[in-house]
Amino acid sequence: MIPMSWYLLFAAALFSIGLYGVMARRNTVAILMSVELLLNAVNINLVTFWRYLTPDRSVGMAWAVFVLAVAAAEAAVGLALIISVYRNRDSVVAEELDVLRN
Amino acid sequence: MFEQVFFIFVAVVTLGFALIVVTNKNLFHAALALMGTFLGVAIIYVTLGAGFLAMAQLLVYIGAISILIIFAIMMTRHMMSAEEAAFNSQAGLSLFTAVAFFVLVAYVFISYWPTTPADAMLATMTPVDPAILENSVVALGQSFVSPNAYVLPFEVASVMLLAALVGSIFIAKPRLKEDEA
Amino acid sequence: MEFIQDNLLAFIVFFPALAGLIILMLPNDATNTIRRLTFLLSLVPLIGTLLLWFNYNAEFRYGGGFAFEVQAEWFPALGSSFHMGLDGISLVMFLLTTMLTPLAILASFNIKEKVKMYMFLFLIMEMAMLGLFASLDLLIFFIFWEFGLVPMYFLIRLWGGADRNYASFKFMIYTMAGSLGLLLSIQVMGLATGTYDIIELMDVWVNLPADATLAGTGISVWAFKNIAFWAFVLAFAIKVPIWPFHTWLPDAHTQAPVAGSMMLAGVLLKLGAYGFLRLVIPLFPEHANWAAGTLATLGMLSIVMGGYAAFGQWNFKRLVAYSSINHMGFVVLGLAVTAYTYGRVDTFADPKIAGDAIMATNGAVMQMFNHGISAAAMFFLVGVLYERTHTLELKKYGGIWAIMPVFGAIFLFTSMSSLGLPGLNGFVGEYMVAQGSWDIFTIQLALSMLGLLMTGAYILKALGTTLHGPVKKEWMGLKDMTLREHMVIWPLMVLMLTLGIWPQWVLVFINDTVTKSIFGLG
Amino acid sequence: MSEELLTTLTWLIPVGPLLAFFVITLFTNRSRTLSWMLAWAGVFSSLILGWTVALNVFAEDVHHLEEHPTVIADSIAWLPFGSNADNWLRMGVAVDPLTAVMLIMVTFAITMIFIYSVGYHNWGQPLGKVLGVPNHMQEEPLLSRFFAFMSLFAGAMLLLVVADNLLMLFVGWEIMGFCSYSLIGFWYARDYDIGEDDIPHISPRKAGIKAFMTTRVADVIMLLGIVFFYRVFGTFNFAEALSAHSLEHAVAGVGATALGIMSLLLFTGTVGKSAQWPLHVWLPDAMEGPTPVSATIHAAAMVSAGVYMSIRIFPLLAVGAGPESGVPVGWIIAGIGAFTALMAATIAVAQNDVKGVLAYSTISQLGFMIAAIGTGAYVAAVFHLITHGFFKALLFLASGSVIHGMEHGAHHVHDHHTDPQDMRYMGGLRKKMPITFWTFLIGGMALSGLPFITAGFWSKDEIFASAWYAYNHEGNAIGLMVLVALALAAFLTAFYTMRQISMTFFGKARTPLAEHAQESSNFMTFPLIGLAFFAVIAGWAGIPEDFPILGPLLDNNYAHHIIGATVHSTLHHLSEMGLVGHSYAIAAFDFVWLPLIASLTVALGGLFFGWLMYGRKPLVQGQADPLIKALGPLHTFLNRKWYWDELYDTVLIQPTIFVSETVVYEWIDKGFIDGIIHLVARAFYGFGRYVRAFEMAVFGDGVDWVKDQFLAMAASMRQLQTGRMQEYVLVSTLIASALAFVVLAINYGWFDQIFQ
Repeated sequence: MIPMSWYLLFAAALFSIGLYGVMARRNTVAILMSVELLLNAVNINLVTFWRYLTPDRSVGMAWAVFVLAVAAAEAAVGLALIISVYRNRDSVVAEELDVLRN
Repeated sequence: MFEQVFFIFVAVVTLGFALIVVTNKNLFHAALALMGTFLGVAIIYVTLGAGFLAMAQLLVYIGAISILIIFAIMMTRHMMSAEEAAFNSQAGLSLFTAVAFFVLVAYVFISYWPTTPADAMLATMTPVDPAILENSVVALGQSFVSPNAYVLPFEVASVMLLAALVGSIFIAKPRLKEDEA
Repeated sequence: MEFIQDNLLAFIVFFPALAGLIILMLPNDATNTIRRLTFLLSLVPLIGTLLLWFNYNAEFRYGGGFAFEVQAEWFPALGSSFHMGLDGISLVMFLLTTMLTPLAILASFNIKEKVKMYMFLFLIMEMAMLGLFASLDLLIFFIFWEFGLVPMYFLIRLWGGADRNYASFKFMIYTMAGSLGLLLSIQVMGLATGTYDIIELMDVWVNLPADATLAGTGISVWAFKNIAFWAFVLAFAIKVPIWPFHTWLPDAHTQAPVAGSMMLAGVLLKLGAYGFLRLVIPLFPEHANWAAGTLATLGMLSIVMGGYAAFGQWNFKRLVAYSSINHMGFVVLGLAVTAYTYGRVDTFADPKIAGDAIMATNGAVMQMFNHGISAAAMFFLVGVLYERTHTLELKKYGGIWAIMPVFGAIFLFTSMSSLGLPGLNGFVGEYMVAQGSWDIFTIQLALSMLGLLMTGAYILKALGTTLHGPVKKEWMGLKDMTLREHMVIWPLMVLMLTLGIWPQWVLVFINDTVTKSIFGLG
Repeated sequence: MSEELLTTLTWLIPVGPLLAFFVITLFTNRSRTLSWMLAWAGVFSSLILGWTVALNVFAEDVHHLEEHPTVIADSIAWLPFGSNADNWLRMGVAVDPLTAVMLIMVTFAITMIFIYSVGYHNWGQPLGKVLGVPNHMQEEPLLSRFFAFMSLFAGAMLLLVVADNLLMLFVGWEIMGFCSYSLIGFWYARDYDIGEDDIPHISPRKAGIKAFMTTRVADVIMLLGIVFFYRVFGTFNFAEALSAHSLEHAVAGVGATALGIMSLLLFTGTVGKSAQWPLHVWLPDAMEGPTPVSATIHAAAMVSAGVYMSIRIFPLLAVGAGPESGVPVGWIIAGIGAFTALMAATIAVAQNDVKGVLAYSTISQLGFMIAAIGTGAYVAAVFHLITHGFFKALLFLASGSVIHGMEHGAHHVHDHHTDPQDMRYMGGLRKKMPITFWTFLIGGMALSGLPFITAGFWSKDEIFASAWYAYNHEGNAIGLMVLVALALAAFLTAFYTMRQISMTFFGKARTPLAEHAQESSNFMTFPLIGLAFFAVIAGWAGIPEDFPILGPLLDNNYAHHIIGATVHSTLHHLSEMGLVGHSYAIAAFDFVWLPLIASLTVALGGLFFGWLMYGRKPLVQGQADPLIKALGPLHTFLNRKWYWDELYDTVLIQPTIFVSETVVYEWIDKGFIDGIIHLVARAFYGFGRYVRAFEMAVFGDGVDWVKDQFLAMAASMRQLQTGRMQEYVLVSTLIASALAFVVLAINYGWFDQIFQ
């Protein structure tokens, strides 16, 4: 039998990796992928807590599903953004995208 | 015993894929690794007894999102030459931050929940009769449509998906000439 | 039938707002589309009302009470619910409103600028008026009451005549001042009784022990009832308008666009009288009874002063506006009889007094309906003339009949209805009010006959100065009425004649409600 | 004929003309010919129906009639009122002998008028160009409108006659008022250039308004009477309300005095409609309408309606005037009638307008009837009403024909300044217009009461007789007063009739107009003949049986038996209860010589004097009216109609205008009420200005200061905003982690462990 903390540690690790990717990658597509990792980590936590603490209620599952939906939407929009930015600026490098400066 | 070994194996492989995702220069490979990660997470779901989520994970992430990402990569391919640097200037600090974060979170978890399998069950897992786990998917479905559960978030989510659909189409559609100046 | 019983009322009330939104979505420059579409959409409530009319069945007619009731949770914390329903009186008012609105819209096809906004305001105004007539909850009532002001204000403000700022401002301030006290008293009433439902209030509120102190407030019931009564009376008296609160009316009418005047005189004035009948008298029986004499005297003054003032006008529109005051005076006189007889023992004891009560109340409502029709028609005809001559000075007219024969004949007919010629609708209401108030308010009635005399005087003055006399050069070659104008005026004329010869088809509804619901007789 | 059929026919009597009105107005108004034919169809239908019904009523047995006067009665629920439909207000028709005789007279007169009008408006001549003014010798362009109004008028009159209740009567009554307004003002564009030698006419449209308003004064008061009537009797139906039983009940309820007041309120309506003093002023000006027709309306039909109404409610008047009542209703009614009769007769003496004379003679004759009612002479009043209807209609039509002839002359000599209605410019028309002359002569004789032949003699004699009876048997002073006044009036009547006939027809033509006058078309002459016939024989229906020679000859006083039957039993019962005077109840009475002698002398005397002054040697051109010399200043007074118009204008009309325009509008509304409103408004404005200043000082600057500070801060902060989202993520995560670390440290007490 697997202790709950193992799942949590695994999720934490995955999350940190994703976090690192989000902070460090230059390519926006890569950043997007890292974000997907973050979402997955969160999902694992949700499901874990559901399974161990409240198996008789479907809270965790439900929210996991919502996260899933959000992830899908996020991916779609994010990629669309990337595409259009690429069209307009010929670049997908995050550092160069500083329209928000000052 | 077997379970734990299996879990550790899967976990390690998954994390490895994840690391590839965030480190590999070649985005295409990174994307493939991402698919691997997703797969691993799906397996984790299965070990947690959430078969439904595992299926969803496969369909949505591997089936849809990864493919989407790969398309995006292909559309922007010719810039993704392997020569460029993969990381930006703040990579080092980022690494430190990520590790620090992990340490903190890990410390919290470990200090709260026992890590040895022996007494783990007694401490954490709430007893539940298998029937409920059998019907968990049914319960989930009902909770989505029952007014005193998640019908509202459910609707909102659907609206959001629609918005995302429309929005992404709008954003990604080719601009007219005069906008390109 | 089920559907009708359940939903149609709310649908009719809110359809105009929906239609307004549809109109808003049209492009600004598609004026013709906007006009025609607005007209067509405004026919829908009329059809719905006709449905109600023919489904308002004997059960309600002979049993009293409210038909087509709609009740929904709205503001449970305050004990206010979205409660609507119709009895004979409000049904008649419904018919009046839904019938006049399409005609008014048709009449305002000649509006050139900001057509979309104009039509939108019109539809919103219709919704407000319908809602007020239908509402059985004080809060709802008040909301619609205030709601009705806004479109009218803008109609005058934006499409009015030269002096429109003054007129619209006066109109707004006057009415707001009136409804201020109304709002406060409504709130306190709600606090005191814990309900805003008019039907419940008619029981709970009326039976509050006079010596008790209001829940939540320090004041005694009796003291507050006095305050509230006068607040209500003031609000509605300004709206009717009763002399001496009438001076906003001539300005508003003179400046308002033609269709605006039609609705103002046709329906908005009725809101005040309706408020008296629906709220003041049932909610404050003993006060009403005590103030009936004053009310009757004020009504008499409205008739007489209105008649004289109208006769003194040389501005055509202003003359017609004052005629409204003169006619609404009869409504007030009839309501005074209602107030006097309502809930009195001898009303039930003596069949003759009961007869007076019913006769006068019927007459008041009938007069509301009749005046709505004839006043709207009069204002429309004034507009027709103004559109051609661009003047309202009676002295400038003359000899129009020879130039516009058809218009002349129609105008003669309409004026006669406004003058109260027997055989046309005007007479029925006036006669019934007179019949009912003879025994109770003999002096006031006798004096108001002076006003009736002046009615003839100013109508003939208007006729004589416009139609008659030798033809004037400047009016040569004026066009006679167009098809659209005929479409507006003919329904009204048909109603005038049918109501004058055979008033039953409207009066049975009123009579049954008045007899059963209001006086609980028979 | 069967009951049902008769009832249906009665309903249909007013329908024809009303239908004609609507059809003409809505459809055929473009075709003048079609319109007048429709109008004719309408009135002819009423004529046939009316006479059928009436004759059926006459056929009834007299004693049966006296028991049940209402032969035909039918009604429908009209006005919903109260819970059960039985006590709704009802509208219906009823025919009793009174209605029947009215139907005979009204339908016939109106039909004659309709026939006449076609000729009068020169149908078939070239079409007139100008709208709203008389086009001499040209077809009236508004003929359709004219006949539409005429049909409406006829319909309303018949509605009034067959009405079984007061309210329906009032409806017809008012509609007629409206029609007379429209018809008087028919030539709405006509204006007179003021400054003629004679009294300036007022323009037709003003005359119309005057007529409507004057009668309306009476009508609003009558409306009070109507509501009072219903409140007391609980019904409008004449037969029910005015039955002996219900009247007795009413007296027990509200008292006879109240009934007296009620009858006076209602009688006011008659005063207005029948142009009695003090509301007589409208009728002479009503002559401004299209000559014969409008004039005839105001002679034969409409003004009769007033008297008819008083006769309808006669039992009520009788009770009101009865011994129980505290109001001298009898005196008031008889007084008004007698005074009006006398006054109007004196005025008529000094008029020069051929129609003016007739107008005042009408007022005077109506005074006769009212006076008769006042003395309780029911039958006499009705009888005179009928005969007068015939001969006065005849006289007006004839005078219209005269004017028409004069206008023809004027047209021929192109003289459009001379007034074709002024008798001083006529003369010698006997030769030119023979038919008109003879018919006019018959009418005139009837008016002046030429003994034994003409209708007027018998009806006047009837009035005298009953007045005398009231005085003689009752000691009722009213009778004497009435007798004397009416005798004088009758004398004057005969006199001015003779004067009129002489000035118009005898002697030589005094102007080229009269020179070239010519007889009118058959459209106009035929009705004259028809009416002339009845102007003679109508009187023979009322010859007392015991009248020497003639009485036995006919041996039946139809007037008494049939007309009297209407109220005979009611009044009989009432007098038994002591509610009405005896003279009111009596229908027929023995023949006495004195009143006969009186009427003989006044009639013959008047005619003789008139002949002496005008007929013996008729006026020649430019000769002044001998009466001017004879009467002196009095003549001017009479000629100016006792200055009633001037009096009313200063006392009533001008003050009303002042009150409306200045007092009520300017002073009360604009000055007082709006003044207060504006005062309040200004106060609020002033207050608002101070508040605004305060705000500017305090808030305005303070707010600005705060705003500046924030702007400065923002400017400095802006440096942080690099726009690189990855930096944001990094920083935020760092901070978050740091915070988390601190929290943990506190939780686990690391600091304590460190600083131990």
